[in-house]
Amino acid sequence: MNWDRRAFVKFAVGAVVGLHASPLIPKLMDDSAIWTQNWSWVPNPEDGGLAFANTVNPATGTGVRVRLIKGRMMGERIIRVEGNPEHPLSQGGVVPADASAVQLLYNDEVRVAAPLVRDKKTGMYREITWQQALDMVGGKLAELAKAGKAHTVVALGDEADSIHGQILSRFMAAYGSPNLAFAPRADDTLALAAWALTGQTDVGFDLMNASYVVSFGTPLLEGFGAPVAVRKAFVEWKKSKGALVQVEPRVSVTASQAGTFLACKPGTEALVALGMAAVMAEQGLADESATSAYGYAEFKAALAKDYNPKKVAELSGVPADKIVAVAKAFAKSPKAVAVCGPGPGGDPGRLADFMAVMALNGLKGNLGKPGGVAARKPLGLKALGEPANVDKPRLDGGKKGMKPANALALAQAALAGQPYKAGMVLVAGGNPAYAGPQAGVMSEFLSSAPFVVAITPLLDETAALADLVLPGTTFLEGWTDCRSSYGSPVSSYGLARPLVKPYAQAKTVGDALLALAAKLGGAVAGALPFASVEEALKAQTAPLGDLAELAKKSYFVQDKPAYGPFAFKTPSGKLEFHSQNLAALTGKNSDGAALPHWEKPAALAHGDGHALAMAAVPSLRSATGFQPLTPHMLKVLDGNTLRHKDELVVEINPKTAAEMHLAEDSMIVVTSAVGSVDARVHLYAGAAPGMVFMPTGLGHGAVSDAYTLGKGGNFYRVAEAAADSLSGLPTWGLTRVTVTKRG
Amino acid sequence: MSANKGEHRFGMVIDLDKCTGCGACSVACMSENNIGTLLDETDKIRSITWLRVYQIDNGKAFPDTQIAFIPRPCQHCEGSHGHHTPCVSVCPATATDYDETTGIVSQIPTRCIGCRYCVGACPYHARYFNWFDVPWPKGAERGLSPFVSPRMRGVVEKCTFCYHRYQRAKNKAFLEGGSVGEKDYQTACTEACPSGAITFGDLNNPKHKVHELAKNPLAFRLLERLGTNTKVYYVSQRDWVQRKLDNYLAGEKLPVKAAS
Amino acid sequence: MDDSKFWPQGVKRCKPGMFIAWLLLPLALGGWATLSAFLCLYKGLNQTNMNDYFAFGVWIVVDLAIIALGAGAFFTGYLTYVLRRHELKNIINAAVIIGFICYSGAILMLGIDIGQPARGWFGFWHANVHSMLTEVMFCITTYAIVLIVEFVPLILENRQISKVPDLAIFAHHLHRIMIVFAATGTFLSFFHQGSLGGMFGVLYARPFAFRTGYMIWPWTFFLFILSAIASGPSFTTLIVMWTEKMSGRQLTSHSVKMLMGKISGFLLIFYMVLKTADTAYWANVTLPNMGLTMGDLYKQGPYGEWLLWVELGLCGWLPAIMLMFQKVRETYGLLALAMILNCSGAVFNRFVFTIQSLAIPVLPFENFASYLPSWQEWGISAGVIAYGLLLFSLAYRYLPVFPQEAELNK
Amino acid sequence: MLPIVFEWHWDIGHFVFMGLFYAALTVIGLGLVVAFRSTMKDLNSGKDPHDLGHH
Repeated sequence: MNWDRRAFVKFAVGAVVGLHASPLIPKLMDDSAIWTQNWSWVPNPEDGGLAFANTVNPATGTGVRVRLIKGRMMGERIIRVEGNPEHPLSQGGVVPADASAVQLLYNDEVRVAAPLVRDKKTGMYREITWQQALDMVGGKLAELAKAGKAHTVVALGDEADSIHGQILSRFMAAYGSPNLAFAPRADDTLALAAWALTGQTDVGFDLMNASYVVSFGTPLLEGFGAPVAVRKAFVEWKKSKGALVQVEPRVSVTASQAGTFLACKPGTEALVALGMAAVMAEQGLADESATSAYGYAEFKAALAKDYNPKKVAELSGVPADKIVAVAKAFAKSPKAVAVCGPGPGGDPGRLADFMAVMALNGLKGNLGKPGGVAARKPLGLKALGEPANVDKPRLDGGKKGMKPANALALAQAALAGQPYKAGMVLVAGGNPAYAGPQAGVMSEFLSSAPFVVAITPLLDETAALADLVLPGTTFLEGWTDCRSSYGSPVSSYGLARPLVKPYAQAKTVGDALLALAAKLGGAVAGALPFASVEEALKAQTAPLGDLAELAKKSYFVQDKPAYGPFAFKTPSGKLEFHSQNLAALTGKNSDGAALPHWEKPAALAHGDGHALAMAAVPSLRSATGFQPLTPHMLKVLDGNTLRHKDELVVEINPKTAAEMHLAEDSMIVVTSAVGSVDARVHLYAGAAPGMVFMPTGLGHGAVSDAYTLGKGGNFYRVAEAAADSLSGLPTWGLTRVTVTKRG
Repeated sequence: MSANKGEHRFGMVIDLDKCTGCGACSVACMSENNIGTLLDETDKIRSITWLRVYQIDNGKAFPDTQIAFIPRPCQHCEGSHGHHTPCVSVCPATATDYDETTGIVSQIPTRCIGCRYCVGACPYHARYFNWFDVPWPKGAERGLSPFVSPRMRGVVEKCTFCYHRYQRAKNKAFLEGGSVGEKDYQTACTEACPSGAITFGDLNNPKHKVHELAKNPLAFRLLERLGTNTKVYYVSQRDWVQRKLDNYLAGEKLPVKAAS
Repeated sequence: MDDSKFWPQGVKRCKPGMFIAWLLLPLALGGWATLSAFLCLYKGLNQTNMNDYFAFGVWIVVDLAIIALGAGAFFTGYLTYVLRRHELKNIINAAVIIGFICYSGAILMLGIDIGQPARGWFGFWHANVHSMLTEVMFCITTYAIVLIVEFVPLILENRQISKVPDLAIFAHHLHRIMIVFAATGTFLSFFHQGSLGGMFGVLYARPFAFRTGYMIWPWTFFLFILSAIASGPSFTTLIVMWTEKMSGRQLTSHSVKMLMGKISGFLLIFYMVLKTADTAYWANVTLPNMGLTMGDLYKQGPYGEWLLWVELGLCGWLPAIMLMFQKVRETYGLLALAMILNCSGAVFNRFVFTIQSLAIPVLPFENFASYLPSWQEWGISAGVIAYGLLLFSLAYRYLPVFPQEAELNK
Repeated sequence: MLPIVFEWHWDIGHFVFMGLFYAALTVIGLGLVVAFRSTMKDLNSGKDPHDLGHH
């Protein structure tokens, strides 16, 4: 056959037909379909055996369960943190910070892998070994001690009660420095308030069994205590048709869920409590146990004079008839409780305010009763032992042994060199450069201190100012524990154990301190006779049984609050409206100073030309205090909080905004006496007029992860912390600010 | 509501009066389903949140303002005749399907061509397109679940009622004998909710809690009037919240009072 | 450089230098489009400003618009070959080329618009026959084949190519059975123009787009066909008129243009009656059933009722009535104006169905989001226009597109 | 698209849709084959293209 045109055409046609008849085309299509799934940069998570383990998230107090996958290549890894359905308080629920905890564990870009030395000039980090790091810190400490300057070492911790906090306390005391402060907590204020009135320090609110709850600015549904446990109680309590009254200046989630919302002027929540107390006292609605209490007559007279509903209405903006109605309902309800609590933004609160609310509970006579205020049963743990007293003046002027110290005052005194400058700073947990108190001062303090050591799992703002960064752990990879959450009526203990190998060279704070103590030897090593945190925990939890068993279960929770006669530990042995304890502490006994009373918040007292009052927006979607904001939490921040790329959005009442010629999305600067931040306006009808509400947890800079970097502004840079007149603790519930347009 | 030929009709009842807008459901969903984070999450209309929690308010001035939250997973529409789900009926490549046996609207990202017609068809904005390659941070792959494949860019994804959990539960039931019980198959969001606002189960099964809950006269569905025939019910005593769940002409919607 | 031996028999064309200078415009636009396409394919669709609320953007608007305007090819083909309106042979070549440009351009654009271009064929392989989009994909692709078959003989008629006997004979035989292709094309086009409308009409959860209908077809199915065949002939004629202005040569007799105008006009009147009725029914029955009023859908951002007046009034009824008058059709400028309005109406219609449908939030608590295309999106859109300019310019220069040209310019 | 793909349903929708699709493809294909065959025939019989009466 000739290879002519005809043959060619025949061949071509035959080839096409043959090709279609062969399986080649379907095969190629199949292959290309598979090929379209080849995206080498999309991760392909390794499969393996699935296992579960219980633990507890100390940051939220939630009992959690962890899913582990054991694969051949990647080894054992945690893929998920979910709720532990067996945990009696959290019953399987979680909050965003729990559910996204894995994101802080597995992120090589922000984890500290090895001890790092920071060059002060260039800011560059250099990796060293743990041995070198311990030599470096140990050498400095020994040097300072030799020069008689041991007391100039300042330590900042996160949780005083945790095993790491206790080790830190013992370490500092044995080393010879009184300058140790932990992150301020409302637990301390509540303990002081309870101590002032009852002599007890460990109390909680039996919300679950209360039929009438009045909350004075407490963000019950936005981060109060152990948030999951509170929600479980809230739902139970809602089922039994409990009533909730919310007193605060903003329509919060709690206020929206409340049957009655008493919108008060900023800082007057406790004033309303006293107004209610006045109604109860005047109308004879106070419980018998109250009328026979120490100082009742004096209190009643003070209430009638200064806190009658008319006067309270004038100052607080809450109509007098509403105060009377709520007071009566509160008094008549069989199980009513008044709650005070952490202010938004982690504010520890003012002692006078807490005392006013506790006094209201006292008038109601609900102490020790179901649905009232409960004294928590001791856990029966064997504490590591009271740290030795250090006979040196504390930087913040606090009295010997008086706990807790005010971190802000320590920093301010050290900065001023009054009475002396800091010789070295040890940050063992927390992120004071970001969360303060008063981030600006803390940052300045850390930058100016001669040598700063930070033990942290993340390259955070504090790490960015430290001379030596030691790799810390998260709760998923090291031993740690936590105590009863704020406001909980039952005592609980949570224990977290390492579920996966620690990241790179990370060590827990306690283990790092124990290693340092061993290095220092002498009294310090003697005060900490443990080879590891695990051993210290073994000693501490011995009364609860075997540590390994307890760790596997991960919690110990008392089954119900301690009901029954309330054991008053006051000098009078009774409930004291005139607090002799407080009088002894403050040295003021006259003019009603020892009575529950209301003081105008310092932030409102001085105008300084700042027109508006600023407060934080409480939310479980954002992070509070030093807790980091995880990428997934950033994702669920509501649309209004993250409406503009990288910009902080603050809430302002539409009327207030109109008066200031501001509209939705207006670009503004919020300035306080201590700092300023750029923001955009969101008109929120639920914001009290004359106020600015700012979300927390944003505005991370320096070395945070790529997602949160530069998003929004930092509340703690603007919030002004002031020492409470009674407790001496820093509070930052309200700040005077001016709002000016920019751009 | 048309009867489902299949044996199950998995659905959800969300009590809006219990929801406190904490976002735990949303985050639990993200960790369960390997949802990543974009470098700019301020851009909410490109960010992937299978279960989004909307905040609504009653539009009144201070202090009468009230807010509420509406968690919005995929509503798993059944549609009318022949499961005429808005999205399933428009997908040209059969990358999303209505499972007749479970009533779950599935999504097969590896078959999706990325035309986004389904995204446009869904009035709930429950469908998300991967505009970006997910910028997983270094080391993050250790925290990813092997039960759900991470998606590539250019495809659509959405809530599947944690279908992989159903498959696992079915396999387990098969191996151990017996059937999938109410507790054996729960979505990640249901488990996570600290208020217990979400109830999940088989709407067809009288033994499941959702069966009764969905019959509550205070149970409404989102945009019910469009005829999407969804399987996610919302319960609220609050009149203004009920009103926000659908479109009404002036004077059309009368308050529904609690049955009890 | 002399390319005159490639010109069609008996006509004159501009100097090569001038022609190349003119081509610089489409080539420049093409460069912009190439860069945009590269970015969109390499980096993904994050290069656009589309988002989960505007799942479709300017590309789909351009796609729908050019497919509607390209309907001149199938409808003129239908009239010429099937109904044997022989005077239309004088413009059918132009219609086919424009159709080919519009359809192939649209397919190219869709290839970039989908998130996974490598999986584009899944629409065929895993076809969901209940989807209007599947119907569109099948019909557009098949009809593109028809258009190629219709375009090929014209290419083969180039003065040099036709010298090859095999090709000339093949072209002749293709022409001989053109009625088969024209009829198939009509059938396919009819369905996909309809399915494109159906795509929006079936979105029963999108009140702005949803329409009731007949059997499985929503009214938009029929309305899109009508608006396409009403505007397609106008668009073809407009392109011819523009080419006449550019080249300074008369290409078809005015009577052909008038006929095209008349066809457009009558179809447009028919379309407007139905469209007006449809809008009234939608506003008064369909929407209230969903708890909405028409006002609810025309209050977001820039999407006000003016859009409705422009689409139905200025670009709908006005050109329809204008084209009814012999006087208007006789006047070159007025005819062009009426046709421009007619085509703009079709484009407006495609725009509101694509963009406004998605822009109007359905959830009562959802916020309105705005959308403006990115430069990459404009680039690709400009690229399709550039592609059209380039192809039509080449075709006009080298192919015997207009049978009357030599005669009219003697 | 082909019966071997597992989404293929033997239902009325598929019959109508695929039926019309393949019918259209067949018509186009057959049209091309006819044109092609006629061309071959004419070429083999040695016809001159200019005799075919160009339009």
